[in-house]
Amino acid sequence: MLNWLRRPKYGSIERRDTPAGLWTKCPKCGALITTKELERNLKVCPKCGFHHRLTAEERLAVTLDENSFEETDAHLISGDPLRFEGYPEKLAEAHEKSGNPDAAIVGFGTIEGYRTAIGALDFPFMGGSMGSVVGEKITRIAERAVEAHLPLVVFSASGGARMQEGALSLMQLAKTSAAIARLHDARLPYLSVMCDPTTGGVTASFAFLGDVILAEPGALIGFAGRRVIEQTIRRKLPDNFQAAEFCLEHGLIDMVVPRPELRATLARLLRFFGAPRVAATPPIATAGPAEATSTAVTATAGSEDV
Amino acid sequence: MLNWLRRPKYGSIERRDTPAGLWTKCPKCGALITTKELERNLKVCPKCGFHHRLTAEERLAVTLDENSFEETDAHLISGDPLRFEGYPEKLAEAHEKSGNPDAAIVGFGTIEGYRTAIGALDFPFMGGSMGSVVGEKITRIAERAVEAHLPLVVFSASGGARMQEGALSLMQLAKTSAAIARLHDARLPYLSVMCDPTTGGVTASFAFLGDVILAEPGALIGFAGRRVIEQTIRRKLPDNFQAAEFCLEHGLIDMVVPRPELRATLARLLRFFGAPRVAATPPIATAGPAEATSTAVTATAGSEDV
Amino acid sequence: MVTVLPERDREAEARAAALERQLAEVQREIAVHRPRAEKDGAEADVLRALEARAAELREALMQMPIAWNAVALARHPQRPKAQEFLAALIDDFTELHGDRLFRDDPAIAAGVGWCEGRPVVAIAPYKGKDTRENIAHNFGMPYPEGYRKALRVMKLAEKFGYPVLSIVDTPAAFPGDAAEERGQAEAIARNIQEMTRLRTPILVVITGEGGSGGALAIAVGDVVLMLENAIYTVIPPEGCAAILWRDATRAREAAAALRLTAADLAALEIVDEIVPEPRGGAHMDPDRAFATVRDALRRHLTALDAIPIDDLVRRRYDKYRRMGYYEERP
Amino acid sequence: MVTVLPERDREAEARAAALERQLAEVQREIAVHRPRAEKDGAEADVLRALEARAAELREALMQMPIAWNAVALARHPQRPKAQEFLAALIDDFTELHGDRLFRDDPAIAAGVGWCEGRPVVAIAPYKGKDTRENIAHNFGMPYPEGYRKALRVMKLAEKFGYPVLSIVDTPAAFPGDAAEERGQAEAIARNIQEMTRLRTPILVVITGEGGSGGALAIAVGDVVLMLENAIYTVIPPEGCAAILWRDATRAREAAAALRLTAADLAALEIVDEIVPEPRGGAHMDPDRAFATVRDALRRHLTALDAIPIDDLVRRRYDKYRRMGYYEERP
Ligand SMILES: [Zn+2]
Ligand SMILES: [Zn+2]
Repeated sequence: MLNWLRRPKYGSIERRDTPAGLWTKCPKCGALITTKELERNLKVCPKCGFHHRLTAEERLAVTLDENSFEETDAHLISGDPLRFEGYPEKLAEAHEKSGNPDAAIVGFGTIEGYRTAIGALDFPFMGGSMGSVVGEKITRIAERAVEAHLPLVVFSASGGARMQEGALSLMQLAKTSAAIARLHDARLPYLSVMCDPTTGGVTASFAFLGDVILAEPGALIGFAGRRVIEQTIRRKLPDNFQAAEFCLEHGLIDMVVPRPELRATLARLLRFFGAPRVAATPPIATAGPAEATSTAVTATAGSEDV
Repeated sequence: MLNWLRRPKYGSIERRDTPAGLWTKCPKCGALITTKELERNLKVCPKCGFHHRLTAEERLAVTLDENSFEETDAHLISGDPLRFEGYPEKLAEAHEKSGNPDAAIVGFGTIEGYRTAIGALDFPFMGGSMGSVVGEKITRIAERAVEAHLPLVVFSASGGARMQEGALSLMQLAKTSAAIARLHDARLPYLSVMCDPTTGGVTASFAFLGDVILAEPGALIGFAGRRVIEQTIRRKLPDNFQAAEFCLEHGLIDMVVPRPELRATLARLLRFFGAPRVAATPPIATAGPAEATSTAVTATAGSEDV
Repeated sequence: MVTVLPERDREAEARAAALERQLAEVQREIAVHRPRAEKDGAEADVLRALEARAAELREALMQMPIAWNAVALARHPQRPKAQEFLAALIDDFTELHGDRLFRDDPAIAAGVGWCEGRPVVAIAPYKGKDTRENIAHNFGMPYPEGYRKALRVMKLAEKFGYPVLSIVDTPAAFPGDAAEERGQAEAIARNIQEMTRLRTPILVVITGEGGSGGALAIAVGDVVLMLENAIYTVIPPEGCAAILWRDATRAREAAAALRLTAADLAALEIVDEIVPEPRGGAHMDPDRAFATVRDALRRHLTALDAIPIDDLVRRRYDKYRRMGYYEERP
Repeated sequence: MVTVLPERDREAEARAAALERQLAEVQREIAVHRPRAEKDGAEADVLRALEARAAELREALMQMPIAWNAVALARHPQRPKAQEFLAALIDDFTELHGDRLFRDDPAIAAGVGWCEGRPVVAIAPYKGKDTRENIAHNFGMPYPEGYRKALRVMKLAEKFGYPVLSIVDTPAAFPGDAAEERGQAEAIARNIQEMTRLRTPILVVITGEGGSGGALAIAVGDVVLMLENAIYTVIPPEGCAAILWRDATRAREAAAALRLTAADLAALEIVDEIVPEPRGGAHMDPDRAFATVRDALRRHLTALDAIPIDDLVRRRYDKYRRMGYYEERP
């Protein structure tokens, strides 16, 4: 786990100074980068451009204007409807590891002053898998966007549906897609951002239903897993298979946007699609030589640890 | 020109006995068939199944119930809006050759008792090309179908837009497509039947906009011509390129229906889509050992020769 | 929102596991005795007794209320295929082909016909009866163009206000590179979304395998029926076992854990009604299975007739809106 | 319905043909004299005189009111490309990619931005500035996926009620086997149909070549502007000549016969307004050309604002409904 934006309890986002002398090794080019430098660069490798994964909190922090995030529906937690062996333990472990109660954070905020509903999946929490809580949160924020007449931005990062909730997790595909349909019917914009990795049930529902679909460079995007496909077709797949750039070429997504430009791109699109502008404030975190001061976005609800 | 259904003047359809001893050579298998036998077989080669082309009148005759056809808009004739060299002469020649004033016949009729608006392009008239008259007739019959709350069936057979009317013929693509849109908006069924050949501007407008798209076996269906494509890609194309069966495989049309089954298939679809049934009468012409009696479908308008 | 499922019948599962162990033991003995019996007729009576015992154990196992029996029946090679249900339920069927974009997918059929005297648009993935047919129909695993064809005919149904009847029996959307390239995920997402708001009644019958997103892409409906021994699951039991225990052979346990039977799905309120099958499974008496489905469809078609379309679409939304299980901390 | 066009200016055509013959003669002489002049400098002054004469004739030819001049200018390699118009007319452009089905077609660009302070969705086929770029953009000839991308963004415009601005400069839809296989005709027909009923204003500017159905697939609109020297034709003059006289080199005559100039198209009421170009063509002063188009767009955007959407769509239907010329016998 990375710690520059670790939040000690869910419902708030906090940034901390990094202890000097910590290094991160880039898994793509192998370069050793100080963790501080990597963080300053929005976790994009300054040598090769590799985009390290962000947690949901980090994602919101680098995207939203400072102090603008109001979390909603933070109090939803998973049950064990199937009495699936080991599931409660897995949930506890994931909560412990990620600090989150489940794999999605949703709420409202502003991007360069443009107000929007927003959601982010949290990959460290059971691979960002969509069970009932993730489905319900995405559905609720879509419904809240309709009510508030605001756009919706969702950052996806998920291995797919959550096996441990069986067919109930499969039904989250229908529930979320139906809620997104209402957003479309209300003529509100929905921007979907696919981060590494976005696969399985999340691609087969809300992630692919955006008015505009953006992706980060190199993000893995696809329905079926590489191994299953290779077993089926009995061939090796090319390296770039299911990469964001591959999807762009195949006409499946609108654009591949490097992380340092993502916030501005979203703001430009929100402006175009008529998002109300409430204020122009600086982002929580920006690329460049920012001072790592302790800033916090306090949530409106659910700041109690579980 | 074939003569079993030749009509001496447009506006009526007539069937005549064939003089004994006339033979037709099948261009596909080379078999010599008596013209009478070929006609009895709806002009499908009994040896190899090759579908000989039908004129618009023949098409209506083998499709509609006896005495059911009421022609509309028969009085429309082409002008020469561009003062295009040689066009008036070409029109006169085509009229002479085909007996038609232009390349489309439209009206109302019944198929196995199911009432429908109907149109057929006439390939012998300048290659079934769509100029202002063809565009206007298809548009009018679509509008009449909306008014009368009836389905529309169109048989296409055309080389494309009519060059001699320049951009005006191009605009018939927009006009006819708009009229078909109104039919769709009125929730009325539109069955498009592609006959050999259906290419160019007709494919790029009403022919490809059917709720259901049928085609005859072996019919050539495509936008660009084979020669142009071969010049562009510098490769020979396979024999079946742009054949109806090729289009079926590529998901572009719904079904390939041999001519002897076409009437029943259309009737089945008309029944399904709620066409009103007025009477069950025999077809004008059927496959099988029919007596070649003289029958006529008299048009409601425009039976005056020009 | 549903409540938590009752505990699994672990006692039955344990008994089934014990029976299985016994069966495996008997089979090992059969393997030892058979060569001898075949060679010189010696111990032929021993072999006969062992084989009778094995059959007995198999029969007993099939009577156990365990999920794996449904998996076996849902995948049974003799189980009536979706196309057989289609033929039995739809009169005067006319198949329509193609997505009007790329290709006609032979893994899924779509067309128009009459069901209980009503014009309906029908969808059904096709499985083969033998290897050749299975290959031709890609084992009932659609490509994106199959889903797009299905959506096209559903839009046709919407245009005319005719009900959609979707017969579901597919192990999965095809997991191939070309399918990914052409947007398998997009096609499934699009279908699911459009089905949640299609302005015409949708009836779904899960007759065999309901395999994850590939099934849901044709299975969102106002009424979802499920045959008694059909299965509906977010992941095949083999895949689940491979992930959970790195051992695909533990699929029986995974099947139990996934709660993929009709009874489970009805309890989870994902399925509206269970359609009983003839004793031993639908393949024991296909005609009776068809008749039972037909009766259920007639009932639901009539009931749906009475619902104004705006209400219908709202109800459909509300139905899926409720699905899921979570807790809310104060 | 329009009336018949006035007679072609056959006298001018004859004079142009005479000038052409003279030019050809001079060019033949140049061909004879050049090697000698290059070899030993002999007759260098003769060559200079001949070349001056050729330039004079070319200039005179360009001043003639004949259709071929428009063809030459519309295809002029220096003529501003659709992407340059796009860049000049749209502020803060964000390109969107892909048809969400098969491929992102580089022959046609689509995206969102601001035109005269209004949010608009823009479409433009891209031609290259050199061979490499031309190949990358397939010479501005879209595949079906290009048209489907365009339709997708038009639907986006409709969702938000934003005007569509389509900048048209394409010789044709790509005539290739793969394009046919993926439904070139279907894609064009679909676009044309959807554009006739799209519930948002559509403005079209034909800036260069308007090539048949491939152009119309992005050129159905409430307002269709056409640059003074652009062309719009049902068939390229070369193809027309090949069919009429089996001689593609008689394209000049065919160009005259096809009535493909802005003036002709305006007289036929297919084009609503001619946008004047700088003297010598848009490439002589691109910025002025852009500014003139921008002024016209501003005017029309404002005018379209005032029309309720139902009226707008009805007017659009009526406009295309009237197109054509025929006679009615009593
Ligand atoms: Zn690196
Ligand atoms: Zn033959």
